[in-house]
Amino acid sequence: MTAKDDETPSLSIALTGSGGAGVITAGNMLLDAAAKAGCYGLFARSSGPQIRGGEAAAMVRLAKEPVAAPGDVFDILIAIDWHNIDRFAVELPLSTESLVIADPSQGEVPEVIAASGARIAELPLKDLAKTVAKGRPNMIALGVVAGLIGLPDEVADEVMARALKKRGDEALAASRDAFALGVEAAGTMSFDGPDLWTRAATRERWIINGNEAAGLGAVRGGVRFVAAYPITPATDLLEWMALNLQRLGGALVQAEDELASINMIIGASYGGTPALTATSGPGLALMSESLGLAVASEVPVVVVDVMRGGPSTGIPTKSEQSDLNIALFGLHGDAPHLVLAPTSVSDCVFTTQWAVTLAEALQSPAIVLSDQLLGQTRAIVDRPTDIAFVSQRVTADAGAGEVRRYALAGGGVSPMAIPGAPGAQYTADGLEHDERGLPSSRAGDHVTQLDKRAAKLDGFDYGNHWAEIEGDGRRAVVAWGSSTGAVREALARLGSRGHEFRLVSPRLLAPAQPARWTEALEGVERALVVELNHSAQFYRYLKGYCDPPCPVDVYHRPGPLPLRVGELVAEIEKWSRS
Amino acid sequence: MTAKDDETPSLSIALTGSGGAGVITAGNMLLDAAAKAGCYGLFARSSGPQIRGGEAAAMVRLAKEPVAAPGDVFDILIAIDWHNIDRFAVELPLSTESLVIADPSQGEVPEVIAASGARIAELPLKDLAKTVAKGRPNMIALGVVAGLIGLPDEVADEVMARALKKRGDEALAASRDAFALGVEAAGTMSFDGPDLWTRAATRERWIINGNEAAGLGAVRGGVRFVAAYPITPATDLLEWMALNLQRLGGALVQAEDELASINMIIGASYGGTPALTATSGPGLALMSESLGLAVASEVPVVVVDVMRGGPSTGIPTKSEQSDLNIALFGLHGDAPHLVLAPTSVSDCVFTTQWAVTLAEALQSPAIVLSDQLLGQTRAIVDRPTDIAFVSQRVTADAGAGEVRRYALAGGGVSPMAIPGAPGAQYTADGLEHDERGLPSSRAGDHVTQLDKRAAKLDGFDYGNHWAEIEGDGRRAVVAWGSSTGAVREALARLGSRGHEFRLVSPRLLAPAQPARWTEALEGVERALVVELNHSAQFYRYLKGYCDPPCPVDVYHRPGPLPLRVGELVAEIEKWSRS
Amino acid sequence: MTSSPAPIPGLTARDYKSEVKPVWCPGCGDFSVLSAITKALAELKLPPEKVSVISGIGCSSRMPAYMNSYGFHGVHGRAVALATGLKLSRPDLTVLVTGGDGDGFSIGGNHFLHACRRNVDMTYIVMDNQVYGMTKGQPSPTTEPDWDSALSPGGTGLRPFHPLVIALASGANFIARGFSGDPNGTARLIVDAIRTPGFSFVEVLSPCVTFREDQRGWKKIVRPAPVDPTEDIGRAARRLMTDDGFNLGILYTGKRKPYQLRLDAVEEEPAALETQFVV
Amino acid sequence: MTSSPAPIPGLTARDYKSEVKPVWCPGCGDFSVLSAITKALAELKLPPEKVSVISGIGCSSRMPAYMNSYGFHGVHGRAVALATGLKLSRPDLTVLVTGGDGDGFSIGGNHFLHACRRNVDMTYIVMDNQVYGMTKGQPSPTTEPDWDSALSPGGTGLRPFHPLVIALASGANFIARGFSGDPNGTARLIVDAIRTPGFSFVEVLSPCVTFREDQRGWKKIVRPAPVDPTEDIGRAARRLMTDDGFNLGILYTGKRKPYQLRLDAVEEEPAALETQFVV
Amino acid sequence: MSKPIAIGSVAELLAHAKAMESEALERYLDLAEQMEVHHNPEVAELFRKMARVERKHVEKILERVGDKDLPHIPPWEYQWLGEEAAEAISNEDVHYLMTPHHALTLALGAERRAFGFYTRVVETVEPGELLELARELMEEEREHVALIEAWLAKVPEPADDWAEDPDPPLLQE
Ligand SMILES: Cc1ncc(C[n+]2csc(CCOP(=O)(O)OP(=O)(O)O)c2C)c(N)n1
Ligand SMILES: Cc1ncc(C[n+]2csc(CCOP(=O)(O)OP(=O)(O)O)c2C)c(N)n1
Ligand code: SF4
Ligand code: SF4
Ligand SMILES: [Mg+2]
Ligand SMILES: [Mg+2]
Repeated sequence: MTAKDDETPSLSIALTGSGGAGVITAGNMLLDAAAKAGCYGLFARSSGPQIRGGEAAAMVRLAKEPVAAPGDVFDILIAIDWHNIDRFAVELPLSTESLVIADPSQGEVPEVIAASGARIAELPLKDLAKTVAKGRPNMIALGVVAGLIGLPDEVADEVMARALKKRGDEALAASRDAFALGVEAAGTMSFDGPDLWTRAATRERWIINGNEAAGLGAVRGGVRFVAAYPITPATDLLEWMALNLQRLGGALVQAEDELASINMIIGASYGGTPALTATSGPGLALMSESLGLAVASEVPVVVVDVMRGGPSTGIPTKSEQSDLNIALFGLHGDAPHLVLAPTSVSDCVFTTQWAVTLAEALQSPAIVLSDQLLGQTRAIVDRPTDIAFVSQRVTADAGAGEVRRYALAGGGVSPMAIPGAPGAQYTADGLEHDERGLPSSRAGDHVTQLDKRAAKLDGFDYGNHWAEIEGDGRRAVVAWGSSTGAVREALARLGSRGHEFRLVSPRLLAPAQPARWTEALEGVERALVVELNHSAQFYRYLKGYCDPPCPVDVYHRPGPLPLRVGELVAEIEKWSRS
Repeated sequence: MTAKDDETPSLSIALTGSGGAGVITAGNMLLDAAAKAGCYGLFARSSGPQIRGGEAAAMVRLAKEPVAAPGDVFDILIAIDWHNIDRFAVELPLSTESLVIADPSQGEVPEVIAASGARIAELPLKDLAKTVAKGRPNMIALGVVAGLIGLPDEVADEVMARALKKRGDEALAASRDAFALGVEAAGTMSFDGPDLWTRAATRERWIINGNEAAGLGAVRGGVRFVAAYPITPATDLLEWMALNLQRLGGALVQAEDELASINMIIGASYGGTPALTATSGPGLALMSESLGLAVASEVPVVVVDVMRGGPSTGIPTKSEQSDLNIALFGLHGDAPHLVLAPTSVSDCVFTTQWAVTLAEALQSPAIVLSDQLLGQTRAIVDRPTDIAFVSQRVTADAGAGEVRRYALAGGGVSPMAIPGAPGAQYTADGLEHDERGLPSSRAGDHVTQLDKRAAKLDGFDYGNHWAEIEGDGRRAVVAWGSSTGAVREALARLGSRGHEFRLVSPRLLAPAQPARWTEALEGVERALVVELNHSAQFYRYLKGYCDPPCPVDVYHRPGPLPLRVGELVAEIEKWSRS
Repeated sequence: MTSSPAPIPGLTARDYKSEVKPVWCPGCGDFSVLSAITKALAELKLPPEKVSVISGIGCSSRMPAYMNSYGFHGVHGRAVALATGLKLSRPDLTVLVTGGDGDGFSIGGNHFLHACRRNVDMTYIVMDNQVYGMTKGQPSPTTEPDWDSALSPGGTGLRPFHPLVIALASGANFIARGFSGDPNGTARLIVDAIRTPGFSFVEVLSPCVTFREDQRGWKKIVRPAPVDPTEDIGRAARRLMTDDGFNLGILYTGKRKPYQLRLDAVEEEPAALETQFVV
Repeated sequence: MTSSPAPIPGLTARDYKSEVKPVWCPGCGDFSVLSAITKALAELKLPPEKVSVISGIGCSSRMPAYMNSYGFHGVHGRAVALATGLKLSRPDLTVLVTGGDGDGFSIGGNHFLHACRRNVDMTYIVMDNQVYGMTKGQPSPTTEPDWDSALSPGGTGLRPFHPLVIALASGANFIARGFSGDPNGTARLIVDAIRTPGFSFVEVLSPCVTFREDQRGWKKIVRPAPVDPTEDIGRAARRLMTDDGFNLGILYTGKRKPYQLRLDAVEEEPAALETQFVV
Repeated sequence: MSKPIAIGSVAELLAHAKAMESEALERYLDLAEQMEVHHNPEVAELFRKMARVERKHVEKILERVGDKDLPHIPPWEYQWLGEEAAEAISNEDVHYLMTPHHALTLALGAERRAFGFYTRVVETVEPGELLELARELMEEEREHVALIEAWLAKVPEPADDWAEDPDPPLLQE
């Protein structure tokens, strides 16, 4: 068993291979089976630039407790082949306690792997596969892993049966046979891992990725209209919506570009239908002019930005938290709006639902900063709880006398007439306007409307949802979005070594919450911001918008590699001695 | 004479009227004549939303010393009519010492004007005009003003002759007659103003507005290609360029939209021609995706953002400093680039020229934050000095062996091959890439290229140009862009009351200059940021990117009204007692 | 407000106008387009609250504020996209888009193309004055190549964009040209446009008297199209391709089914989607 | 690298290819388009350094990296605008734009329209596979209405965009259709396109074997256009309007003068502009 | 069916022969590269082997050419019977999971096309030096066909699920 005593008992397994080797499928099946066997876990993947037949790595982490970050090292690496392994070797950290299973027909274990000092076991996966009719090496590999980690046979069988239902009995038999061969082969290897199997889950468990979770949150929040233009890594979210909205009496429209998609959702929302789009950095940039329109005309819309490596086209398939600046400040003029970030894969449900609710209640655009890591990591999680938010869009009743669309009453939220309501007609406008919505360039109207739009966001009571705050140390670590998972686990590990830390993970990033930030850091001696970008964006933001009650430091680096728990433990330890 | 002893001796004159009253023409002529008579001054205008025949105010300030902000109150207001005067009455502050000249045929002096307690003199402008063949009330008004302020006759005559050259002798004679009637009428009024006439200017004087000045700076910097889409208040800059580039062997292309214009200039610059576009907030927002491309592919381009009131379409004809955030942070991903702001109308020449030079030398996009106030104010200024910057684009020599477009050497600036150079072919890319420009998603390449792009900007020696720093008080006022002028004059006024202040006006806004900011505030007890926007954007930026050596406060408010010297004197005095 | 006689009672064009006074230059063709639109709506007896008028930025795009229906004065070039979102999610509303040649064919060109193709049931009225009025007289895509202006001294040298041909080529279902000088004729075109399902495009020649004085002469040039509207796309193409821009009337009507979302299909609750995630 | 024989010496198509190995799926039509382009350049004997290949984002837009000329892999949809700036300021270069149907006709539709209209001397080659390859198979503007995909379950229901008609309607000066399965014929079209002054548009049917397996069957459907290229725009319009998308060859050539800037007019120094400001 | 062939001289025929072999060589190199990028080493090596063979053919043709001046023929004016140089495999016919059997089948098709091409020349041209040369080249191709046939016979047929990839395509930019 490789996990040190202070580590969350878990197992990290990587399968690599290329050109149709099927490691992604095998990885997914491993996660599915493990979930059935009662454990938590994650599945992420990495691949080369080819659309088809490229090199790929399936990276699975299984644990008794919920986990939200990759393990520090892989306990098992099973390679169907080694093609271009050096391209993502850095994503596959190994230690001397790791077990590497290699097919000798694929040549020597590459130096980048061997250098780790991991134990190497040879297994002729390809040849073995040939001994089974229609046998595939990936199923043998799955069997090997199952055998090594003691995955109960019946769950693997269940999963294979489900996955191969469409392909027929023959395919299923072939898989079963190959799997059995793998299990058998595992018997010849020594491996010592934690026992993770407790079949009886107390609560309902889901397997979901952040993109699906955001989609579910959106429809829970009431979204019934989506217009979008595909872009990695947001496309899966859109595809999920396209299929699932149909069942709810909603629909998705593929727009000609992002300029169209943002305007389409503004149009739909103006018409009374809660509306959303999803995109990534380049698309968000294109939307910024019209997001300003939503601010000025006070039309609620939600934009989910599934962040990827930037700038420009950047690294489309990898994660980074570098769109914070554009999300906060990318609109011209003084344009207050909402920015939120989900703190985990399953929190994508809650945060997106909350974003829709807030947008509707505050008649404001909301940007949700998810990222590739959250969006495309499949995680085993406890069923996210149902929340029914009470607030909703305030609409103008027909015939309630003169309706001033941009009236100053109501803490800045003015009742919004929905087309069709008689007697309440108005013209929504992106020009500065007076309370009735008529264009005005008067200083008085400008300042009152600017005040109103800022005040409605600043004055709202966001309750406890604004952040996750855990622990009670004299030192605090502040993380946001997908970094939260790795930080939480790092703090837990440090906690079990006797160092207590406070975790502050704000879910609501804008409007700035200086009072809450200060309160969250009350009694803290020193705080450390952790984020995955090159220019320490949240750290700068915090300093600019708040006078923190304690000195604040930052640990940040760009993607594409996700933050690792071990890395953070080391950094935080170093920092806590400072 | 209305100016108090501590005030810069100056005269503020407003002419109002509508529907072809010709107040703008008269105002311009007043400025031209005053310039010939040896004084400094400014001309700004304000008008209603109509394209033609709307109400308008010509606002002129004349002074012995250079001035950069409107006067606190108008000494003379001459109204050809009062149509919709309440729309911009707030722009026309008056005091009991002001002289208001009104045509009784236009009805009572409106309450908004009369309430100031100003002296009212009646003059039947329209009727008088009828007494002259083809006489126009605006020329009578001009004559009145000239008479009141003692403008030497011959300069007015020179200016009329030039302005009316094309319209023929009859028109000129009519104007002269009307003007003379005005001068005569002035003789019947009492007015006591400073004597500003010293015909012998020691240095060459220009009349120029900030849009022309930015254009001149651009061509001095080497710009020979402009692609743009018209937008208020940047259109005049473009029109100036269209005409003047022709004489330099350059050209302007009208693009189909801002997405096209930014890409066209990136294309031209990639081909070796320094290139620029000008726009305002909505256009800048549309350009942000492709500005990221310029960052990632390291292609120099310059974007002049002539800011107007925001957000969204906002207040297109009025000034505001509210695009700082989008200029600094509007790009997705970590995308370091240059942001500069001219500190006065005539500094638009220098700052734009410097921006072009820096962009070229650093292979980076540069955003120049001008605004409507700078862009459209015509000012009498000393001839801006010629500066020949030495740095320029580093190009790759043909045949110099292997050319790595994005090589890490040279402080981050890599020689750039220009299409046509044999043997140095490469592909510029917005995807993350390695040193050769080949797409790469490796962590190593990503971090080195991010480092390189940040380092080339951070490591450059910007010399003294980065800011204007004046005075030596224990308290400092930090202003940027068009606010500088009003702050400078306010500090001068306070200075003459014995309060010394330091003025810090950074011209280089990004990359952030924490060391220089700190140095500039060395020895200062407390600093005040002054800016014209709703959310205190520069103040937040300063705090986020620097640990100032002293407490920093802020005075900020949105447009559309420009900051006034008296307003600032009051605010700064109040603050300095804090 | 100066005293003025009360409007005629009953549902007339005036009931579709708002209290807001247009800032347009006197003589601008857009006044007549406003008349034409309101007359058309009165003729169709559409309750004002069931009509939404969407626009971008430009003189012509100021239209919504002058009407008593719902309106959205959006950003430059994006009106058609905004209207698409509205109409798709609110098929019960009558959606009009109004704007200018710069807004629609320059910055908004892509949405125009795709709206024709998408064929959502709405009516797009472009007040074509072959100039950017609002920004003080720059050439638009429909401007003649030799029209001199400060931004393009000596003219652009570019072939004018032919909106009707593009509309046809990209799939608009109803294509007509009107002239502001004939508001009643234009009202008729708008009535037909609204009645025809799918994306209807009406170009209205609407002089800009301030920057294109010469357009005051249009009234002498325009004429009814010499042949009847056609449903044959090939013939229409040939005819429009050689059209001089001054033939008025309906030039093409198609029978393509409008694009609609199936919003009323199933109406499950979001909870029903959860089974897909359960382990 | 395993040992392999050296390529033939001399200026051949291969000299226009770079050392970078394409990431395209084996079988993708884009390989043949690369061949066709490099053959065309070899035929024209253009020095590689005098050629610039500009693209946006998409599988097809990866082209520049695979060529030994200058290249720019810009952002999605903006290649034509980028190329316009380059060519206008550097008339001495041969400028090609390469990309896909999504890049060019969806997000890039407006630049396509205006590039045709502007008629700058360059050649735009679109590898049309009627799908977004790079983002895993979503419908593009040229996709059939009933093509099922995850983003548009059951199909979009939209009329496909007809690039050649739009090119004609908006003023392209040379319009042709090629097929990747015939790289030599396509090379010929590209040679003619480059030689023809003004904006030349070449649509190359280029199968996406990964998301549109069915397109492997295109080779059986394509055929040379049954009639000769025409210069008559009305006839061309009618012909293209009813074209089924599989006629290969040059379909239209015009004689419109390309748009150029007068960059060599006067060459004064900036100082000469200053007199206009002097008091 | 097949279009007439207009080859009027030895030089023209040699130009065709050279183009045919060198395009085949280039194509095999390209395809080998494609297979390497898509991790099909077996087929990649096979294509490289084919390239080596073609390289020899090119050399042989070059020997025949000696210092003769060959006419320049634009790519589209070669008299191939199909779209491409007769002996080149079409880019469109490959698949990343293809087996050696597929590869050899394609190679065989190519050799057969080459043979067919020369056969057609032989049928079309007047007797003389040109015909002699055409016949010689035809015979050579006949040998190549036989060679590949023999080779193909030794390679196992692909399984019926050879094209199956359990994993979905990977999304990019
Ligand atoms: C993104 C953006 N770019 C530019 C502008 C400036 N602008 C406003 S209206 C307009 C052109 C209007 O022309 P047109 O649509 O023909 O309307 P018209 O005024 O002629 O009726 C322009 C360029 C803007 N508001 N937004
Ligand atoms: C602004 C922006 N939106 C979306 C994307 C995602 N994207 C990349 S390529 C592509 C479509 C490519 O389709 P096509 O141009 O037909 O090229 P193909 O891959 O089919 O050759 C999309 C939507 C992007 N890179 N940038
Ligand atoms: S500028 Fe032209 S388009 Fe605008 S209102 Fe005046 S006449 Fe009409
Ligand atoms: S996905 Fe389609 S278009 Fe892209 S490389 Fe593969 S086959 Fe070509
Ligand atoms: Mg117009
Ligand atoms: Mg495509």
